[in-house]
Amino acid sequence: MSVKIVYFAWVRERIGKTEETLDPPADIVTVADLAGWLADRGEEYAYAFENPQIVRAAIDHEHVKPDTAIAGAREIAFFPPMTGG
Amino acid sequence: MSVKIVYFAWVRERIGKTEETLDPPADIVTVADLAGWLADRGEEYAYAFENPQIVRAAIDHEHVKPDTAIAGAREIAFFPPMTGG
Amino acid sequence: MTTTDASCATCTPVIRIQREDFDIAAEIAALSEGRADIGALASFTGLCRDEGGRLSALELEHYPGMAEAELGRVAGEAAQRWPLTGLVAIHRYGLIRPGENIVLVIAASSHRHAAFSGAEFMMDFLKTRAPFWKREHLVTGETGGWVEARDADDAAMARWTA
Amino acid sequence: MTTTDASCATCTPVIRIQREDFDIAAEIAALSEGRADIGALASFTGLCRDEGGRLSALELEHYPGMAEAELGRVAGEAAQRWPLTGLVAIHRYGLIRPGENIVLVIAASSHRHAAFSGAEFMMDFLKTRAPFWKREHLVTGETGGWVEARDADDAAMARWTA
Repeated sequence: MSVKIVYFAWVRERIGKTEETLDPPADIVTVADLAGWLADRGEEYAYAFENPQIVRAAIDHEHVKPDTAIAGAREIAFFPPMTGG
Repeated sequence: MSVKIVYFAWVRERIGKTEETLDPPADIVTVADLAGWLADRGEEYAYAFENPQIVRAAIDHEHVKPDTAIAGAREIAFFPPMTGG
Repeated sequence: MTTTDASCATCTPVIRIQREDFDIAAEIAALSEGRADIGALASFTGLCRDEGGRLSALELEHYPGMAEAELGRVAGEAAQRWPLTGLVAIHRYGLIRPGENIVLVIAASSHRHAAFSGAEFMMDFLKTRAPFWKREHLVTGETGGWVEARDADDAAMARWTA
Repeated sequence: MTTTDASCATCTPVIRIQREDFDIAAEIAALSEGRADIGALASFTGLCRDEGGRLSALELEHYPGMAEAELGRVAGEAAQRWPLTGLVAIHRYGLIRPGENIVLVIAASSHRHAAFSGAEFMMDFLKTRAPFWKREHLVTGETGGWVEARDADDAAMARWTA
């Protein structure tokens, strides 16, 4: 399954990309699985996900929890806790 | 003791005056005494003070309670509960 | 007319009682001009409603002198409760048509909770303590009755002292 | 960009994410133009502080698309909780200097408590849910760190569900 992944703020800076399209293996079922799989892709990813519980995720513009299934997602986002307002 | 008395809203309308200067007798000590003394001055005053507990008072631009002494007051006001804002 | 209150260390409350309309943008600009310490501005505007088409206007009577003094005291209390860096209270009097402004309160602070609380406190106290009275003018051309004080307003004020 | 929400029976929330500044008076005018059913308008403006002279600017990054969607959802929740007759949320992005506006929320209702609560609820939820991130630019010319999320903001949001 090919999916667009987007990064924001220091997650984006650490990974060094704003977005990429990846094809995670079939055993990557949840958002947490995906974060773990990404963390293994290299130093920059490991740095971005060094505290995986602090990184937030959204699927198709909606906040999701780590145990949410990624099946059917068009766009998955990873970002730090929000500091707008 | 001569004192200026001012009226607002329906208290003013019922009495038919915006202000007057009166000289209440020495046994009129509190705001409540003054309201009672005014109520005896005629029909229009009796009407204004028919529910004395609903009429509010101020001395020299500060809210006061019925048992407040009027000695030394320059201006005493009577008015209905406020409805601004 | 401007009243200052010594208890407000970092702000000078602006208190005005006026017949003319006010301009919220101008008041905010005056409050924040050249300052970089205000992170939060909460404002409240009270407007005249037509009450389902029944009213042609509200007539606002006030007690000159006491109205300014009372708003100044309420502003002083707000400034003692929260770390406000600016406070504005403007109340109109005279004939006010549906859709027109009646009252404006602005509270500034470095953080939003203080700004919101300061503005809401000002409104709750102003409603029950500031010497203003509303009379209804009806679309039929008659002058209606004086608006009665609402128990809900006393309750709103009481919660600040609970 | 304007998002409408079906749950808001009497108002169409105005949601905008923009680089340009906003004009609070114009937004209030657009909301209340030709209407006589709005008795209360509460607004909140969040501004950039210089943090005691340390900051030259805040840089606001956002997630295009999701920012609008999330603000629309928060507005829909506010409109379900209180009888709001108008709701505006505008959030800027890009480089914002001390003293400049960052965010504007306006909530209208026939009564003041709903207006205040609607505006404060919007701000509390927006702070913790809208996908915006602030980075500090220092007066020394350096780019400082990303602003960390405050526990106080989570607590502010949590009280609405307590």
